[in-house]
Amino acid sequence: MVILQTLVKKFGIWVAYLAVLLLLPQLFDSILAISIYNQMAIAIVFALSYNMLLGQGGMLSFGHAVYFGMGGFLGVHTLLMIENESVYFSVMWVPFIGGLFGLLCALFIGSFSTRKAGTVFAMISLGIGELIAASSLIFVDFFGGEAGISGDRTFGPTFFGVDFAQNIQIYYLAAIWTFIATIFMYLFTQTPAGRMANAVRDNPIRAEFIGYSARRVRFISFCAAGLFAGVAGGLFALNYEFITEENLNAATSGRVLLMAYIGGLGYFIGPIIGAVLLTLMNTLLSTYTDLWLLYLGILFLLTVMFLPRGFAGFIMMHQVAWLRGRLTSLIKPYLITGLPALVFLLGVVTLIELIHTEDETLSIWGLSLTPASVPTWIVLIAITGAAFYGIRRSLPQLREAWHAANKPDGEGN
Amino acid sequence: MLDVLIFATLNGLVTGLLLFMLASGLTLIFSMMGVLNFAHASFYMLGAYFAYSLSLYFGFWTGLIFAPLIVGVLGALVERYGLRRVHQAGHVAELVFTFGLAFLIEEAVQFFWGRDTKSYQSPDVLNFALFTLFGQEFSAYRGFMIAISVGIFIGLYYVLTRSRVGIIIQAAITHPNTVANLGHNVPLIFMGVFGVGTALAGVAGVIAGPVLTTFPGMATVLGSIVFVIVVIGGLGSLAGAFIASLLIGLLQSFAIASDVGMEDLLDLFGISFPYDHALADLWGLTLPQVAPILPFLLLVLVLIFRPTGLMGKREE
Amino acid sequence: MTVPNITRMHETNMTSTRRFSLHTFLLVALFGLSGVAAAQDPIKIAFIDPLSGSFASIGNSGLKQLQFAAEYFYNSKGGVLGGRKLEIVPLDNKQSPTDTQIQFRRAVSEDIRIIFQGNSSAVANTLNATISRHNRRNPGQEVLQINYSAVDPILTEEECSFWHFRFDAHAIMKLNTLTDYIAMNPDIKKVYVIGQDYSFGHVVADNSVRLLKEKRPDIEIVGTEFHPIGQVKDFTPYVTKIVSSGADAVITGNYGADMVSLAKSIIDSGLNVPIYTFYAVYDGITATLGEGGKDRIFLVHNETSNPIPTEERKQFLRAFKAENPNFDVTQPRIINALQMVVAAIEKTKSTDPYDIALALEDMRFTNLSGEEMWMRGTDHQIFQSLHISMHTDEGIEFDADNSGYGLRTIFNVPAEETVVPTSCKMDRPRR
Amino acid sequence: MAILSLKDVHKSFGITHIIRGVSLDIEQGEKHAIIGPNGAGKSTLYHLISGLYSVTSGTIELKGEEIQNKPPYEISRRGLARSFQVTNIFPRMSVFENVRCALLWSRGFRYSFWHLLGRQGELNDCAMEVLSQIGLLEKASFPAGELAYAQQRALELGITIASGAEVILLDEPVAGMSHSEAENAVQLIRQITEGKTLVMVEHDMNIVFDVADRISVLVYGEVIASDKPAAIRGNQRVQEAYLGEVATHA
Repeated sequence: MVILQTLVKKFGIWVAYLAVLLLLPQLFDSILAISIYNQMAIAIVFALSYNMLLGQGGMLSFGHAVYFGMGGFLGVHTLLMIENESVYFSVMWVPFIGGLFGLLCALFIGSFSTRKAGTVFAMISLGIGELIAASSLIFVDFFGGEAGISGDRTFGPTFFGVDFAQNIQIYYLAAIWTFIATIFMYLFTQTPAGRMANAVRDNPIRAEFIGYSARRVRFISFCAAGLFAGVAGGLFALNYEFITEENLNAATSGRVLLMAYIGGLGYFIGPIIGAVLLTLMNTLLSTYTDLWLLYLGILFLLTVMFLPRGFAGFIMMHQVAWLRGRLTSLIKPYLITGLPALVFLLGVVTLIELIHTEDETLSIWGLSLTPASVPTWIVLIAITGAAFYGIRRSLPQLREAWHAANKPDGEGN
Repeated sequence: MLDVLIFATLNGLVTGLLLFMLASGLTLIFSMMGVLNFAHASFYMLGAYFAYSLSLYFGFWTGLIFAPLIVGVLGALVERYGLRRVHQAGHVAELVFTFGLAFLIEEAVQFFWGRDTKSYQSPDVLNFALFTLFGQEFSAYRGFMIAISVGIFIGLYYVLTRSRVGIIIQAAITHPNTVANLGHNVPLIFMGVFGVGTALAGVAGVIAGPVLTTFPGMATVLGSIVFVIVVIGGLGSLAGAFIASLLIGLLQSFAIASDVGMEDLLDLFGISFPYDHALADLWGLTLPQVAPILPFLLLVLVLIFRPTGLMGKREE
Repeated sequence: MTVPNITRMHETNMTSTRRFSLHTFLLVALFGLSGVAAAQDPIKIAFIDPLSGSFASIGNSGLKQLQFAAEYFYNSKGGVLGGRKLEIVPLDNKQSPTDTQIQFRRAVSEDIRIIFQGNSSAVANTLNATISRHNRRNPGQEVLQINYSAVDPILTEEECSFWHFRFDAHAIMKLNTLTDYIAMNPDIKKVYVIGQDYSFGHVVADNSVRLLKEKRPDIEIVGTEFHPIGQVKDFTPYVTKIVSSGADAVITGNYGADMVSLAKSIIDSGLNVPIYTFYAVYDGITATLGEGGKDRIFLVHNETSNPIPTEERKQFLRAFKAENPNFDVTQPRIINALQMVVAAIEKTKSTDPYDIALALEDMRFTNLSGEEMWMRGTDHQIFQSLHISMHTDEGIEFDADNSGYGLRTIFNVPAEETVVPTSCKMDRPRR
Repeated sequence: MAILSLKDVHKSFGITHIIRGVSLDIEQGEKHAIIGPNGAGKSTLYHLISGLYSVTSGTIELKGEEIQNKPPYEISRRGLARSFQVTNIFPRMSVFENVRCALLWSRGFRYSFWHLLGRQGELNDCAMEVLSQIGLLEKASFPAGELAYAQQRALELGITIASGAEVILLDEPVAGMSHSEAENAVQLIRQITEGKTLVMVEHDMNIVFDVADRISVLVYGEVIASDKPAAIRGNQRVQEAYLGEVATHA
């Protein structure tokens, strides 16, 4: 019995994770749903690998897409090699190949870029990123110019009759790879190298006085991050069967930064949240409105300003209150502030869309508005303003309740 | 050949000085607050767009004066309500914040002004050839650009060396920590410097808009280059920024002007490669082809071999 | 339960297609059901092009034209196949190959079988490859690619596919016309070629050099230059080279900001030579070039612009302008493509891509300008007369960007003379 | 022989000469205190010994091997640990992790990414032991950054001694503590440096004379005296150079 409990404690979360990954297609199985799952799987691995740099190791990189892209390019080249039978193994190993290549690049670039963290590292990563992206357009043989290179994943030996022609098959493969990658990235945080990465992030000087070279520690996390970014790239190659310059340029590097940051740096689950969130925004929100990038930008800035630890951090914030059994006391104040906040949000979005639309009627939240009519504007602005006032009024109470909930009982600081 | 040399120099000068107008603001901001402002080029873009809108109604010159002011105020507001908030979270958070800001501003510009290129024209007063050399005109407007940039540089130099605020800023550049103990209203100075820095970027945008075309991508084209300059010049060193700006400007225009390529280089060593070679692309490279990415190569090399930059004192 | 829902939403008008496609998406995602085709269901056409991000202006104006044409020719006149409306489903690909494939999968799960796409040959190539794979792996679910402006010759040469139809003349055809026109001008002795450093840029450079050698051996190519896409801040250094090369004509395949900046720098430097190009018009470019570019920028394109040959096309243009004051009909080929596809549907009384494809092959169709177009069966390349037009403000009835400036056609090449051989070996699906 | 010995060590920043030829021998197991007025160069001396600064000239030997100008991590691996004047811990990690990281190298884990720390029972027990020594057992899972000042100082000590180094440099271990806190701190220091070589910089003379069995006086970068506490008390030069002023303080 006790053993069972400990087992559940130890592995329950992982079993649940695997179950979710494998059961998603049972939930929604449309072609679109599957393609979204595939994106999520790739994004999760990529974002987690980025978190190894910034979250665990304190290295802000503006060029992480390089290792993702490199892994992807070699992945597609592997597909081509399998196709013209210069190598013979199942395509299910492509992510592994991609990972190795990502690691290789990281070994080379990390050897000089990890000397310092902070601004210097960030700038080097930026420069390297630009260089690789630029040369990818110049060296057509390997990168295929702006059209990129494309292959076909249905060649090579089948895996128990599975030829990976259908995206659903790829998804199950991706799910397994994602699961494995996640486990290994988690285990890495539990090793001396992983822990010292945190130590170096917190206080490089002190780390040197307990026997560790900060540079070596950074180098190791950097390589690990490159490896898993490469795995993600390999998954990309399998899913899309092509890859282009855009997958290793600054935009992709920026996107993964957004994912990791919005999700929550430093918390292992954070990047997973971020990856899922941004994938959904990219596929769903862009259907709602062509302003989705604007909203993404706003969301990101707000996160940086008000939730420096991201969504995961926001959840973890409540740990203390929960441990002290006072979480329930927060529900009411949250509602009091939350409702006007929601109204305010909807109001602002409506206004933005109203300004933006070119049609004579704007259909939003099931109601249709006419940009031409002045009353519409007045009402909207009034509502939004009122909501804002409501927030301002109720915020102090929330703060109070928060302190009350987190105040340590008895002595302490 | 001579004509090419002369014009390459002139072009390099124009670009270099323009870049310096951005780099100087960026350096000031960094020196004071230790923030590398990723969104700096975005303020440059805002400058161009505001000037465009103003020029539609009040003409170019009004834009030249007011657009930078608007941008400066915006910058100050960003510092006051955005950066200051993120400050305690550390430099990485600040860098990420400005990164997000750049992202947001680009989207905002597309939201308010639309995505197509704007026909922002230089004033008719300056639509004549300053001088013609070897059949190529050097437009008065470019001369005007040089004049403005130099003017700004002198003004900046004067303020920094003569005025009281300038002295404080100087102190901040060399001893960032001491300023706080000087008993000046440091937050206010920060806000001011950020405002002025962004306003400088605004000026650059106003005068660059008509020649370099005003479109939503203009920030990204310039953005990382300015970064490169500040880092190469040495974080927090105005002189360094100045040298680096001219260096990059000239480097690029000369690289483009030149016609040498990998082959010529290899010929020097008497090496030659078949064109069906796997690396044929590499042997085929020409300097003009790679000119725009040379700065990044320079950046990486400098950071590896001299992380403090050409004239920088401190690394972080 | 959800079925009445669907039918109700089918009545929604064009303006809310975004919302519509979202609802369908939710249905599809949540219940994995794709609308079961009933007699009165609309015929859905996906428009996959950049609708957000920096290339969005071109995508959006293309969308406006397609939507308007669908309304103007069919929906307002009771639809096709006896009452089925055309419905344009806009899918934003941000001009990224990756997002293109994502949107392609969405189109498939919304059971859309016809895809319009035009911007960027890179996107067109990946979409072409994706569709070929998809159609091979999912017989019965085939999808048709209607390429209305990606001009990379490869799409109708080595990479040609039974499921891909191009309604624009490809780069080499256009260059043929362009060089014909240059060759006619005895004053041109030295030509300078500059382009973006990617496949289209290189195609333009290589072929213009080759063709000029054939047509005017006396013309000297005084320089061929490549620069990275969207990386160049200031083109003046390049112009300096052009000047010192003594060129008296410039050929470039640049588009977007690179085109504007290049033209501006040339104008500023007082270098008074003609610029022969492809994409120096509309979406703010015409307005930006304005007076400076007058009578010196020459474009090659299909469909004559001012003077407009037929009254019906004038009516169409006026009607479009009336409804979209801020847009122009920048790509008549979109309308041609739509009309020919519908013609094929009506002819075969079927919306099955395979039937449509067969009907399109070797179809001859008279367009709004009253000229006959021919879709060659062997490589699915359209052939129609090509034209050279000049950027000017004289004799402009239909201007661009409401700037008073526009294109005046000054040179025509009849369709039969534009025909070029193809190396396409198409493998045709058997049914 | 001396476990730690400095021979004519000089350090100057530009033109300013901070350490002007310090020679010092510290025997195995001795409790050595370095005192001196502010700006005498005590901290600089520590930075030189522990490898944060490089010496301008002279040699520093640890257990007979020269260690001057070696990076801090090499010196630390050779068995010399130090604490800092300003608290210097890993704020975002738990108290337990702080100590465990300090243990890693000496336990031979090096840069391993194949050991799972959760499985290293003996390592974790050891970390817990250290925690109980410094009295932070019940705070084990607390983020180090949120401890009270005195507790952070204690953790600082814990990190310093965890590696089991024979030579321990403490830089003003009780600075900024209340009297009672200082009392406990001293007790703690006594007990955890049992049988080890301790070098200590401290301003509180009571503590110095209480703990140290040998004292060196550093004035303007030079050691003007190095002797038993009693002798130091009697020393004339020290009197005028230093203790006089301190006496007024005390």
